[in-house]
Amino acid sequence: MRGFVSWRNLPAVISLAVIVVVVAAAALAPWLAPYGPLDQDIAQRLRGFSADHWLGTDQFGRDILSRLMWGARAELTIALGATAIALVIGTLIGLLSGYLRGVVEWLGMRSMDLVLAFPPLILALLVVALRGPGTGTLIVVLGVLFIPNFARVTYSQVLSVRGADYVDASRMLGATSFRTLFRVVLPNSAAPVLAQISLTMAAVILLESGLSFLGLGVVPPEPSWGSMVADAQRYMVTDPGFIAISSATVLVTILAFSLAADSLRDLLDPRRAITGRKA
Amino acid sequence: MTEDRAPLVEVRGLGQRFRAGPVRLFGRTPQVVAVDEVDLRIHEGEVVGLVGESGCGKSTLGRTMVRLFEPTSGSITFAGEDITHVRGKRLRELRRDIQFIFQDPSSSLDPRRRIGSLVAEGLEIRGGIPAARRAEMVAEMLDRVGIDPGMARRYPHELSGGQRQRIGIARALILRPRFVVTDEAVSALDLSVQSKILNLLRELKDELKLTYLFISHDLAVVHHVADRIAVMYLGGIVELAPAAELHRRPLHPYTMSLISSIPEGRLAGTEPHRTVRVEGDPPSPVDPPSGCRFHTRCAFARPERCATEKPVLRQLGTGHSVACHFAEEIADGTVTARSAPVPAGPAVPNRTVPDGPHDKLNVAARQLP
Amino acid sequence: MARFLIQRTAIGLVLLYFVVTAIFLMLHVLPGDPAELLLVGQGGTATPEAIAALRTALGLDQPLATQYWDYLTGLLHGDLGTSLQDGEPVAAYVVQRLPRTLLLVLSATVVAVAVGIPLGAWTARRGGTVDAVARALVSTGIAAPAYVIGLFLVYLFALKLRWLPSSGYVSFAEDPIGMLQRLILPTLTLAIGFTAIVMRMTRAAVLEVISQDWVRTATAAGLRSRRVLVAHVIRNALSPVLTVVGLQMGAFLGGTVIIERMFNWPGLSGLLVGAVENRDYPLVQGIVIVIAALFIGLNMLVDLSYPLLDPRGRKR
Amino acid sequence: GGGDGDSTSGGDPNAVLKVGLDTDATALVAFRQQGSAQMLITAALHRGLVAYDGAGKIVPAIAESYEQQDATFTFTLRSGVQFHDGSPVTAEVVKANLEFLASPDSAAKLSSVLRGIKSVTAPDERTVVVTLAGPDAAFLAYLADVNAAILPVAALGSTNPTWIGAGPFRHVSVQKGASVTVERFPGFFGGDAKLGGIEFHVYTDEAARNNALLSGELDMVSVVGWADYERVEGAGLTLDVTSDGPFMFLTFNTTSGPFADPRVRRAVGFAVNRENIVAAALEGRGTAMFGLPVPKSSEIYNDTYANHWRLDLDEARRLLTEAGYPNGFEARLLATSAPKFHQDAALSVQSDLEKVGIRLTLDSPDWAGRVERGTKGDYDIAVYGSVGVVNDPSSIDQFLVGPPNQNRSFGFADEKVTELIAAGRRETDAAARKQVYDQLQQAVLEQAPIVGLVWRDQAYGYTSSIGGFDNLPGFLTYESGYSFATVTKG
Amino acid sequence: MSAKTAAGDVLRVENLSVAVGDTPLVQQVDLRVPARSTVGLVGESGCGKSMTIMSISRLLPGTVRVDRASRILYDGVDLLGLSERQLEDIRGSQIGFVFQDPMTALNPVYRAESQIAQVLRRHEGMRSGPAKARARELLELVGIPEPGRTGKRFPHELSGGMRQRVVIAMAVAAGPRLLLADEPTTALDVTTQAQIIALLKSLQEQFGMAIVLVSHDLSLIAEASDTVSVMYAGRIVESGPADAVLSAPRHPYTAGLVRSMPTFATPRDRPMPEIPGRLPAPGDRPAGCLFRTRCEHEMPACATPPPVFQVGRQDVRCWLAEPAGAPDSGRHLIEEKA
Ligand SMILES: Nc1ncnc2c1ncn2[C@@H]1O[C@H](COP(=O)(O)OP(=O)(O)OP(=O)(O)O)[C@@H](O)[C@H]1O
Ligand SMILES: Nc1ncnc2c1ncn2[C@@H]1O[C@H](COP(=O)(O)OP(=O)(O)OP(=O)(O)O)[C@@H](O)[C@H]1O
Ligand SMILES: [Mg+2]
Ligand SMILES: [Mg+2]
Repeated sequence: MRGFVSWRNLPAVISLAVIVVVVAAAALAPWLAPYGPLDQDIAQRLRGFSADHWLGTDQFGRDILSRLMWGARAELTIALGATAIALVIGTLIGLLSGYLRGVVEWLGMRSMDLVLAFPPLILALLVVALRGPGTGTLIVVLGVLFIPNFARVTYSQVLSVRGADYVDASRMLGATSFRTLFRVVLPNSAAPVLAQISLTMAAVILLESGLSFLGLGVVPPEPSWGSMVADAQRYMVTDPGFIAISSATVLVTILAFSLAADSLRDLLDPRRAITGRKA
Repeated sequence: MTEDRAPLVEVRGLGQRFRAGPVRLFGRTPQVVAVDEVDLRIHEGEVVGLVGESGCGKSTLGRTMVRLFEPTSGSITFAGEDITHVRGKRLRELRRDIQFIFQDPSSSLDPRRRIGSLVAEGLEIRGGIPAARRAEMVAEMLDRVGIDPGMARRYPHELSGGQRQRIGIARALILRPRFVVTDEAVSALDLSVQSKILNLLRELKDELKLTYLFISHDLAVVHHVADRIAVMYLGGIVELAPAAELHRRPLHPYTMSLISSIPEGRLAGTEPHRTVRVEGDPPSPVDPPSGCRFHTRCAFARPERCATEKPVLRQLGTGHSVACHFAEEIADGTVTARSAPVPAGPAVPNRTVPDGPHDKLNVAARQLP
Repeated sequence: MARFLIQRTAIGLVLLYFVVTAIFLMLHVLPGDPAELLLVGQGGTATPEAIAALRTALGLDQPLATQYWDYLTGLLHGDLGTSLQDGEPVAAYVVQRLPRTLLLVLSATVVAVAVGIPLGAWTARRGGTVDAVARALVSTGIAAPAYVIGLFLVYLFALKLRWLPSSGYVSFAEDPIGMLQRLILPTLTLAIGFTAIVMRMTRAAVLEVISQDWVRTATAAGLRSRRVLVAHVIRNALSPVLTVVGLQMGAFLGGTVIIERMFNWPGLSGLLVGAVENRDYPLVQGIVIVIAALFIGLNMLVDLSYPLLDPRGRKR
Repeated sequence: GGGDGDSTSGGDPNAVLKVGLDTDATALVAFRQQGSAQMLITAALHRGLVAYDGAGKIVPAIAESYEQQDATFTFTLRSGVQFHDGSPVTAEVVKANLEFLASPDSAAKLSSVLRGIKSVTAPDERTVVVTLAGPDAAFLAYLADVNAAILPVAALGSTNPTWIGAGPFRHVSVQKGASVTVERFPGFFGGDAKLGGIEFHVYTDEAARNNALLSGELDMVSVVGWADYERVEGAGLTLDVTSDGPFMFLTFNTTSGPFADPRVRRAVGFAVNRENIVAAALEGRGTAMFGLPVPKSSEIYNDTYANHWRLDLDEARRLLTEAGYPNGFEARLLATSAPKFHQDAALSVQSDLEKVGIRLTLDSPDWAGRVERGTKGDYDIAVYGSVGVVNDPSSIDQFLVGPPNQNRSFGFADEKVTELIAAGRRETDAAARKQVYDQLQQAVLEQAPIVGLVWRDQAYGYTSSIGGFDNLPGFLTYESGYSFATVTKG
Repeated sequence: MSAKTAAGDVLRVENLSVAVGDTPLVQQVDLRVPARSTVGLVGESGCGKSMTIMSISRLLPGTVRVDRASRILYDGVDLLGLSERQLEDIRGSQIGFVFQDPMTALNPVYRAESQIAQVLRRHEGMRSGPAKARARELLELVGIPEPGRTGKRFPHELSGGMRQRVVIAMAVAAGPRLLLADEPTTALDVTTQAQIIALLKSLQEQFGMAIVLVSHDLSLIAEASDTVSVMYAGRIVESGPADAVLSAPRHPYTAGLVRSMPTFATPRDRPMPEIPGRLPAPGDRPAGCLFRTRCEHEMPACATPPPVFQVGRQDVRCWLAEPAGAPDSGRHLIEEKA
């Protein structure tokens, strides 16, 4: 294998760099952010780029850079939280449905159909109306919405893996079903599931920003990217910098996560990783 | 063989059916009868070969015998114990004594684990062996099958096909089983590698006092390895004979056709034999023919009997059994092939190809730049 | 086939039942009283008695179980109920809005398919720089939130260039050209991400198929490369693309709120959001049922089409 | 109103006016709804006994003339007034309407203010005599509200929309949540409208609405987004602004918690920076409100009370200390996610009150949740926005007394205030009335059940081809639909 | 330069080298295919058989490059010099191709007869109807019973043997003069295998085709071909008449292969003869003679790549075959092409 940093891997490298920057910004926001994310200075509202406020200020005169950094926290918390929920539950459902078959399979996959048949928007609307908007609510809603994605990917993976001889080989050595499931089937089904993680992170950020745009997102004044774009939209003509910066942040981050997913998929693709004879 | 000794493994009336398609609420769910009432006894230290066409149920029989499948009918006895339906812990314990070597060395090795850990897995599951001792045993076993123990940290894809098959063998044999089913263990390998693996299996057999069921579609390979050979057709055993005898005196028309299909070069050293060709393709196991399964393709078939009555496997000489109504008659020539044996394979209609395309072809060829 | 249809329909109905029940329960535990909202929601000062009277008139004072039972029996008779706001039949609203949502979804689908599939196949075939650039664009298309795309399109085409109306809807009968003009921007907004998805899927499927042996067989038979691509590669790559198209269309059915708002396109999503805001229970339920039924039907269609695309699944 | 004196006569008599509404006219069910969008449509479809003219003056409508004698009003109906379906508007019809409005469970918007109607008689076809329980200075003003329109008897109490009226336009079609189309009603008693018809389009998205106006999709919008004033004016469109109509204020849960103490409420009054709210929530398109929601034009306007509050953090802290909260406290601030400016105003308030130690957590449910919490008192302090029903001083009543609702502070009840309100309503003598209201204002500022924040500008925007439209002054801005009867296009 | 040497040759492959990047997969392969004859190409997996015959119709994967010095002369025309479009006219119409795995060689979404018909439409200019009719005739020709019904089936509804017949029908549909068959029977059962080989032979007679038959099965090649070339690690190590090469192999590798082939004559009580070592991967093929690391006869001369010597009726690339004491005489030396 040649070095990771190569022309071919450029998208992967860039996306990784962006993710690192976003994560760092989120993690170090309390120390790096030049201003408090909630500090209003209405006299300085909508100032555009300046030496004091590199990325300008919003309608309350809050520093956009600082809010983007703190917003990254909310964004990543939600993306990670929702993805974690979806990953754990979805993978488990997919794994059990694919491996155990029968009733479990039927129930597992039909319940996923149910989630899918439910318009995601209405689910979000209802849960937000019920629990009130906020990070926790969003994590739950988005987590539930993405369960089927993981369940289906895992399920189809397991279906193809469970027939493989090495699964039988493991059983043949006296492995318990549990061991076979988690030591053999799961690791071998993992590659597309892992790629799905990054993809889901991207999708969650996208959806979260959409929900924030509709006023269903993170509770103000806590910063979130989606609500920042929604705010900025009102000043699109007068303050194009605000919308440009905030929507570019969303876009670039989502892009980075989905490119990372692509690269991850390629990287984990056994057909690429395992260079043996062609079948 | 000495029939009086108690066999190590015995299957009786073993049947294995699979669902062919989704469960139907109304009517019968179509089924594949992959293995149909098979009787087979394998004695300690014996190698029984199992040959037959693709899809005839060899692997299914092998897998059912090692309880990778739950049999749908019949019984399996191992060392006097009825293991037809053992489950859970007892089944897992049984895995020590009964092992399986898979056909495709690349798909039967978990691509994500190092070969050392693959070979050690059986020991690990079995438990009670300290890690250090395990590593030692793995090294010994790898060495035994001809793999440098230094390669233990490699992944399967970094190995050649022959090496991978060795890992499969090492993994199965490290548990010191008494009975091993090898399912086409050498079919995927090249000629020069194949003989090495065959030799290895043979050595290990002597050394570890193994008993094998050796599955292969290649009669010549089986002939070299097995003491007795069972010929399978569409789920059932049609002939069972000592290896040395089968190709010399095949009794079942299907066995004859199998031997006839083998290219001349491989038959070197055998007496001249009768050329018997099968007709058409194997019928579908979903809807197998009535009576004798083979009658639809058999050149000797007598519809009155063969299409209605199912022949049973019957002894015809020492250790030689056959499931054919007319085995004796065919052998002594009383029953002859319906049509003269087709010399050149399929009936090629005797029609001439119009000259058109050829002329055009030549013109086109001339016009090439 | 018939068996398959019956089985799928049965499963679909069960799913639908669960959707109905879930939505019913969720709605009724939501804070917000429809009767109160109707009377004081916009600054009125109705007396508690008046609110109670309205609640009775709307049947909201019945026990939940009764309401649920009544609703289900109504449904079984094909009655989606009436809106709490104005007593109009829910079905009428749905009939009015659904075609517009479908119009939007279908036109976006047509664009996505017509552009995405050829482009996906082409980039997969070309490889190299074309492929890399296309992949970057595709990822951007998928990553770009619809509202950003929409804002940009409106700003450019409606406000700056003044080529197209910024928003609104007129019926085709009324003003065919006007309708088409108004369809363009929302369609594009929806279609950009969708096209990207279709393209990505096509690319992946084509790459998968292109290495299949039968493609080599076709090439070895001397077929023209274009024909190999169309008749053998793309033809065999359609199944996964269709799956994605089906899923995405399903997602659009109830998920185009932002676009509907942005372009003031009176579709189903907007109505749904409004209905939730007003706690118009029957209306919400009716719309959700219709969307879910459509979604299930769409999936069924997609499943039904697999055997058409690939005979291997046909008989079993 | 800015459209006064427009003498663009004529226009295209077949022109269709396209109006963008900022909210959904959810349902025109016998005037249960009171939203601005619904009022605009109602004003096009319906007429009451009296109406407002472009300057906000009460003018005769279905009633040709009226006489007042203490608590008795005698209306003489115009002859030949008919509903859109051709049926005549008789004294009996009017009687039925007024009785419906006055009945306690009518659920009509005006029912609480018209409850004073004791009896209605129709001595003849064209005469209606209304007797009130006592003198009511505001009675006519309420009758002029579009929500007091006279409807066909069948519509009264119906739960279905009420389309048939006696107004200048009649209903053509409706698409829920999307549009309402009306056309000229040739039998309108006030003379034919100058437009062929009006299409009302619901444009809940502010940017979409403004863009539609700017790109010529719409002729008029009911609420121009504040951020877009410059763009609208810059594009040569008319921006017709009212600056003392809708307003924002704070309400409190006065039954429990720190805000039960008037001193704490007063402290809030001194702590909020109203200019910040104007800037941040209203884009500068508003005016700070340092007293009660009494427009300058009101007869009870008093400079002293209008400038009661000021930004004085020390005073606020002093009051808090006095109330026993020297270090402040924590509480919940209720706003809503839906009209964004509620939330923005709340954010500004939150930031201001933090400075005096009141740490607020924002609760921002959707509108339905907001209404329920407001009515149930599930909050500590809340931001709200509203508008008076009429320009009469009695408009302030609904923010201080009456059944619990989100307009007023939860649980607030003060005998003196209640008494003064009743007195103000009764008093018909202007000077005496002002005195009562002065006392009321003083009492209210003392108790601070509500704390005024800002007046928010309310602008109609329309193209230059539109003539004859009037944005009615003060609280009457949403009654501006009356002028659709005279609007011309082209 | 040597196109004229044998007028009867349909195909001459000269000095064919194929590589991926810097890794040679096939090196300096020569192959002569006389008209109407069958040329067998044997060798173990990965030795480059497929690469060799795929380069003939230029079906190599994109990453694989053919060396500039190579020539592939079909009827005297160098195929390597043709444009893709010109090649498309030759493929299928003059050079037919049969691949190893009939399970995957047919497009699963088209009926058997239409897959054959597409070739006819392309090369014979036939319209859909007549093409299908002709396709059914071809199905009959390749021994498919009830061609009318079978032709309407989809590939997955056919058995492996039937599918391979369909593939063959496609390959011969336009009456090619050369048929390239890459392990056409490896995926099939023994009984079917024999049928397919018999079919190929009979078609060869009827159509007058030349066949290049690739296989790893020595016995099959022996039975079916006139001449045989044995490949090892990307090179042809021995070639000549089939009976000569397989009954009296001159190259140690060929000899080893022949010995390790299990037959009924192989003694059952002794181990199978083996070839020590393993096939080198394309990247680490030894310098000099490719086989020397596994060869029991290895000698100092083997460090230099052996040229081709003619011994008896076969050509052998082994120093053992060098006529005694005359390494430079060049008498038996067939010129190495640079
Ligand atoms: N898990 C299964 N489910 C359904 N049918 C099966 C299953 N396994 C095998 N079959 C069917 O049972 C029959 C026997 O298959 P089996 O694999 O035992 O044959 P085989 O003799 O080993 O063939 P091969 O030489 O191709 O390996 C075949 O028709 C096959 O399709
Ligand atoms: N696309 C490719 N890129 C790189 N190397 C390749 C590629 N395809 C094949 N090879 C390598 O080229 C060598 C020759 O391959 P080829 O397919 O010609 O062998 P073969 O003799 O046909 O073997 P088999 O019997 O397995 O078909 C092998 O070592 C193989 O690993
Ligand atoms: Mg098998
Ligand atoms: Mg090959």
